[in-house]
Amino acid sequence: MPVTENWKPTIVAFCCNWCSYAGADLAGSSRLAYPADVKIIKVPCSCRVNPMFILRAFEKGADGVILCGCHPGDCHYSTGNYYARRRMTLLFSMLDYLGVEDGRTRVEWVSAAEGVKFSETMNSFVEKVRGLGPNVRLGDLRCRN
Amino acid sequence: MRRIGVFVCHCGSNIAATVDVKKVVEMALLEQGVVHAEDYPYMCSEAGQSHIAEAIREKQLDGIVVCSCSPRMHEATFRKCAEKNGLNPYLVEIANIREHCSWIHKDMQEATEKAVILMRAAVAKVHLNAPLKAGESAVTKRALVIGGGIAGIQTALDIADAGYHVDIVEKEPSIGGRMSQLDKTFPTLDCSACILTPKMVEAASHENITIHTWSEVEKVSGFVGNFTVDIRKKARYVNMDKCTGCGICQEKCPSKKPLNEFNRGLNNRSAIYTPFAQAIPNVPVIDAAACIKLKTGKCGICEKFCQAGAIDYAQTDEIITQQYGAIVVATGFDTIKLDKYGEYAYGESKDVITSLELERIMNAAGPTKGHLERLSDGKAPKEIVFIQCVGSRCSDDRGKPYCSKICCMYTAKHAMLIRDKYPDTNVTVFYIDVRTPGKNFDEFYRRAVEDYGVNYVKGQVGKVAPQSDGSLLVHGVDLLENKQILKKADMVVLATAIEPNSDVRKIATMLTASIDTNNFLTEAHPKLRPVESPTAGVFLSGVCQGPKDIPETVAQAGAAAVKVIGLLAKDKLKTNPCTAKADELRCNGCSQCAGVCPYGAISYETRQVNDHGIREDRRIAVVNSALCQGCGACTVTCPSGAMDLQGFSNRQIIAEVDAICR
Amino acid sequence: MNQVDEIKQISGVNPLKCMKCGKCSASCPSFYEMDIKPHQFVSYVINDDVQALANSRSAWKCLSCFACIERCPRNVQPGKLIDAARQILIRQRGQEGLSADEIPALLDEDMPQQLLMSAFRKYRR
Amino acid sequence: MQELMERAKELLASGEVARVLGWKKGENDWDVEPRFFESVDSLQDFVYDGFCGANLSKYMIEAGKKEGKTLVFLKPCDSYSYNQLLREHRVDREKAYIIGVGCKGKLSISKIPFDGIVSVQGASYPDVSENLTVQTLYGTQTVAYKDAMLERCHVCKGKEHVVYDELLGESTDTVDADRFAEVQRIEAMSPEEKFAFFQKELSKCIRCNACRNVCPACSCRKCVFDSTAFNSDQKANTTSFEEKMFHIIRAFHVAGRCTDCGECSRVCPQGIPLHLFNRKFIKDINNLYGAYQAGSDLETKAPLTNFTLDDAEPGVGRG
Amino acid sequence: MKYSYFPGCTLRNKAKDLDDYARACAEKLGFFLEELTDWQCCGGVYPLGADEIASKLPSVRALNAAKENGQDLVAVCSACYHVLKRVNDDMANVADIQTRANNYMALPEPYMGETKVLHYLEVLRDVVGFENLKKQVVNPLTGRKIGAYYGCLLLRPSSVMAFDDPENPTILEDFIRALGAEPVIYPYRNECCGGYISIKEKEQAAALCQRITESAAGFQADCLVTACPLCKYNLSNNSELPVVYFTELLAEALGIKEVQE
Repeated sequence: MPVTENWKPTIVAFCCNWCSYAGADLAGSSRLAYPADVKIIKVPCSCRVNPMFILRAFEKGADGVILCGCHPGDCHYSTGNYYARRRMTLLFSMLDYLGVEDGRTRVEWVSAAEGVKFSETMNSFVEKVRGLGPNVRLGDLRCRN
Repeated sequence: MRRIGVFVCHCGSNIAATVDVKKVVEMALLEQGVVHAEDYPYMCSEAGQSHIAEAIREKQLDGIVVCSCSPRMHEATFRKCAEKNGLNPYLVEIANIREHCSWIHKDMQEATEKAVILMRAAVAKVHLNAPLKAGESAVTKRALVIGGGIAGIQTALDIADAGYHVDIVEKEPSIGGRMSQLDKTFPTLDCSACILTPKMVEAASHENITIHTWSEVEKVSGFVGNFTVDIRKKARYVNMDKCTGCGICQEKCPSKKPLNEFNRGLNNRSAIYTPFAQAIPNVPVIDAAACIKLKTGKCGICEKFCQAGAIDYAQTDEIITQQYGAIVVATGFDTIKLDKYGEYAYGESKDVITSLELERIMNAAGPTKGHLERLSDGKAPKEIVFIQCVGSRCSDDRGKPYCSKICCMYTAKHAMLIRDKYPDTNVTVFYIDVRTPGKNFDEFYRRAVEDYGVNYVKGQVGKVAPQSDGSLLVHGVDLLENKQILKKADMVVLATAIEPNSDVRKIATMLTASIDTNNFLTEAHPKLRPVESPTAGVFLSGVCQGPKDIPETVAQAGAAAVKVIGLLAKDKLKTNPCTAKADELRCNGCSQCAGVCPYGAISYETRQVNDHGIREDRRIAVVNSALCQGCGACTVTCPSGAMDLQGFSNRQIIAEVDAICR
Repeated sequence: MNQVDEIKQISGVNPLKCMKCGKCSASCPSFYEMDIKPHQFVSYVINDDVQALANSRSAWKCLSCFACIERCPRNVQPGKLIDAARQILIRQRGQEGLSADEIPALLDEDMPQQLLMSAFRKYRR
Repeated sequence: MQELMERAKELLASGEVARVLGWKKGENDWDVEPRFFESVDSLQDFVYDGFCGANLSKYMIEAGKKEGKTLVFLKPCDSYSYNQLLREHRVDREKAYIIGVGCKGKLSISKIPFDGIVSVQGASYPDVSENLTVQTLYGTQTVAYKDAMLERCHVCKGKEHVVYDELLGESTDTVDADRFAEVQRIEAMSPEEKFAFFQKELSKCIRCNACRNVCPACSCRKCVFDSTAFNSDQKANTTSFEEKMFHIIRAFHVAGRCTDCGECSRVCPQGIPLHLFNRKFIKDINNLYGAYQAGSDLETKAPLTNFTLDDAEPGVGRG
Repeated sequence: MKYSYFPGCTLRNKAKDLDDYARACAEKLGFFLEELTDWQCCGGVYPLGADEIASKLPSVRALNAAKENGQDLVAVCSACYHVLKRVNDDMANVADIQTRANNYMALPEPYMGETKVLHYLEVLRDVVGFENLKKQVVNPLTGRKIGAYYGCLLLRPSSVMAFDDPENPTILEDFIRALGAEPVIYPYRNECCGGYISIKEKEQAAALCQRITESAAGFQADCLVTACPLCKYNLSNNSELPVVYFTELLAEALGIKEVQE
């Protein structure tokens, strides 16, 4: 798929309710802009995010998926993000192994106080994904040659 | 098919100036199942809510999407509105088109497109929302306070006065904590014991307070309103009921080697001891590591002399189990270890001491009976240097990055007391900043300078060099004069950083309360909920949450007590209905989910299931919805998708993903 | 690259971390030989006056003893700044603190090779 | 083999076990299949030789539902799978009598590079030959036993059984390759090469589910790909992404549980090296969280239900 | 036990004693120092510029040679030890330096900081063991009061050197004790003697040395011991107190060096 100038990526952001969603709210109330390509889905905790959700997003045409949770040690449920960290580490490593560009997936820990970090993270992530162009490898790609 | 109503809020111009709300309404009506859509300037207002009520009635809505501000603002408002009008509150979803859209985008078309997508995702989710009902759980009307310092004592007294029973668990042989080690308190200079002891006595004699000293919390299970706690009562080897506190045992005990912890190890105590004269309870404990009888079987002198027959070498640890509705952590602090600060020669020279050690030296019950003397040779020091910020405000790996908050004031206090009592002793304070916010605090510090002639030098000390004549050469700097200073001193006092008590990590883990990188317990909200931990039913009192002086600690202790009283006053608590639930037909019974549950909410039972006509006994996961807090860790661990989270189900989230990516 | 960025790159120091406690100056054995004191180094970088720092006596008086580096509570490590300032100076004009011609007069019988090596390394490009 | 059969007959005859789970002779030397033997007579079809690669542990889930004890023969590597099932409460140890059998490496007929194979000699236990003698329609050929071995035997976990009631027979050390060499080779490729490699392999997938059905870790009563739990039920592929999704998710679901028994690759009719997915996770787990072998014991916390405070961050060490 | 050995410029020259005794004692104590065949001078000062490669290369060559020998790399001179260890730390941890140095060196296998750099004293402490050393002493230095002079290079920056407690080191004191002498603890044993400036700023160097030696003398030290030729030169020039290399003391105690009466 050729990258046209007007192309806009579709980006799904999973945010945990306690830290990152609040961080996104703070980015909003502080008017810290980031591209409208990012759409946030609220989950109770980063550990609620199933790899299936991420692959589903790619299957349905997402160009990038980012997961935000509380900083390690700050999880509202004490341990959720530690599990999420291991799961995503393995999943992302697998995607890399399959030749999917590693810029399309990301995990970032954003606290409720880090509106600036949320906005900066989204800006840099969108920029990265824009640079990579439309997601071909994980999209509806014809595997059969 | 659901009958869904979509309500788009203008939020004045907050949303409407950037998002074309009419367009969102128009697009909403094209969505499957949406039978009603409208916009309104302030959806959260009485009038706005009446629009929702009317639509529920007239269009028989069974699903609602409000496109408005963050759910953190008004989700509760709209859920209540739905409930009042006969709709299950969990059939309401919020599309956040303010914080996540209109406030961060400038281009109207772009923002509108995004708002439409967020609306669609919410509609897609609400299609799959199930009506949920919050459960109820009873409240055990008893509170536990961990830590018997001034914070714990004050919290316990306030709760007890309100009529609820409180247990204090203190790991030392007596309550009193750090404050009991202090000589005088700032900014009034009144004697610490004089104001603390009456509170200790009051706590001990209060009919609603039970004190467990020489005890530690061993295990915590349960949840807000219903905690079950195991408390280990360590063997005291002294029968609390028989002991009269006469003290003869301590006098006669032949083992006098152990370091006196209460005096910060500056002198020794006997193997059987009470930490200090005003100890509560006034019953000694035997230090098993030092007791000759317990180590070798020979001795038994204390038993011989005890007329009350209170000595009991056969005592063992005892575990008591108790139910509580609320738990307050008041575990306090200690000073940091100074082994990484070799440049200050602490440990090398006996005359380099910490401020807390100075506190004991100044105290009449301390190792020098209150006389200011050098520990090396017993001489009165004529030149004393105080060094501030030792280990505080350090971003290297040696110290703590935070300000310990109390040091500026207690150093001013020490300087003043010394100059007052020993006018021919000179006092120099090396400081980086003098921080004295607090009522009458700066005035206090200025008195030290102006009335007592304490020499404040702005600049940190690089090295303390013990000299062959027994003096200490302090290598400092005066930044205002731009001079290096070599100051010969007889004694150096280090304002050592404070850190949370070393047990706090263990306790936090038991309580699933979170702690920050410095081991301070995290509050639920730094400004609006400063005495609650994010874990429901766990409250914070005193320095365990962050550095504090005594007045602040007492204030927070009272605030924590009020929160506990507010909780215990309720008979029933509503529980979060967004809990995990296992599908018995999909569950493998593999136990992986229980492995990641932070609340121990998952158990397994073998029961007969009917799987499409096949009846068989299966091991099935069962979630205790009263324990489950709804994090969802189990749902991802479950390979078969049997474990799902109500309110955030797999299919709901997938529906949102699909709506966003379509 | 401007000099501020250059000195930050060479030294790897972030001067903004300094809280101005003065522990570096309290520790410095060369304090009285220096015109610009160790705790002042960061200000020169922050105020975009690296040249003054490079031209200072301090650049030649620092003993590279790392006392300030070891004791700095903020990981600012002013000793690295002065070392970097000297590097900038030496590189920029071929300025040298020691010329080969001076050497014979300075030699004595016991002088270890190490001293010549390090003096050259320190004073010359 | 005779020894095993005798012991099975003995246990069956004494009533100690109600049935025997073993391998049954097929039409050809290499067509061996798992089978429950309910009587002493039926055991005449029992076989144990170089072609008995099939891992019987998963069948013990079904065996647990039957009356009485089942005698099962487990090779060393199979015993890991059984242990893993035990820890997940999927099998009933009380209802199993486990004979740990020796293993000298198992064969893959597809690794014998001749056409028109009629019979293969030299794979009989306990006396396997160094070379296999292969009768083909076009004459007799020989191939080294080692060269016809399954990939997994070249990287064998070892000769020890981790669970058994008794042991019979000797095992041989067959390791002559690095278990992670192939994974490393792929990791070293450029993203384009990696993608091309997996695209080529996965394009062969016909979604027959043989890998899933044989996998001892894939023992869900209802697979997510057959259920509506995620709106993910797939009968026929609607997008070709689904193969990839299936294999990634399958590997993820067994991550930390997969014992690396290699059955998935053994049974794939299309010859897709499916173990490369599982082994990638195993390698990452070993590197990041410390060496872990699923099924080696019943206590150690599995890597994905465990954590340390300073685990690696996602994305670290990539690209 | 065999080690690759980096003697350094001064040990082949003015500090012959330091070198000869180090080798002889090693043999006596059961370890061997194999001098690297083509070592180049380390430069004496750690090249601080993070953007400079050339000045780090001699160290990288030595480190890589030790790696190829499959041995740990031992230095006796404090400066060599300091420079080698710090460059090694860069090669292990600083990606930019790693890449550029390797690009330049074009080794068959890139050098990534694999070599372990040890000071001779560390071998005595961690491999031979001071207890063991004590047993091998034939001429115990009983009655001698010796001040250890550490200087800067062995200890700082401690984050990289990780040699001993930077403010309160003990290795030399333990060494002195093992030889039967009494260590003298004095506060300036880790303060700079001004070695680098002693070529041009003699007065300043003298002042710094005096502070150190007077402090040691005040605590009744009868001599100072050091591992650094430059410290020895500088201190000896500016003090009455005798200054010796630690290997000399070692040789004396082990009976290798003739005791001069």
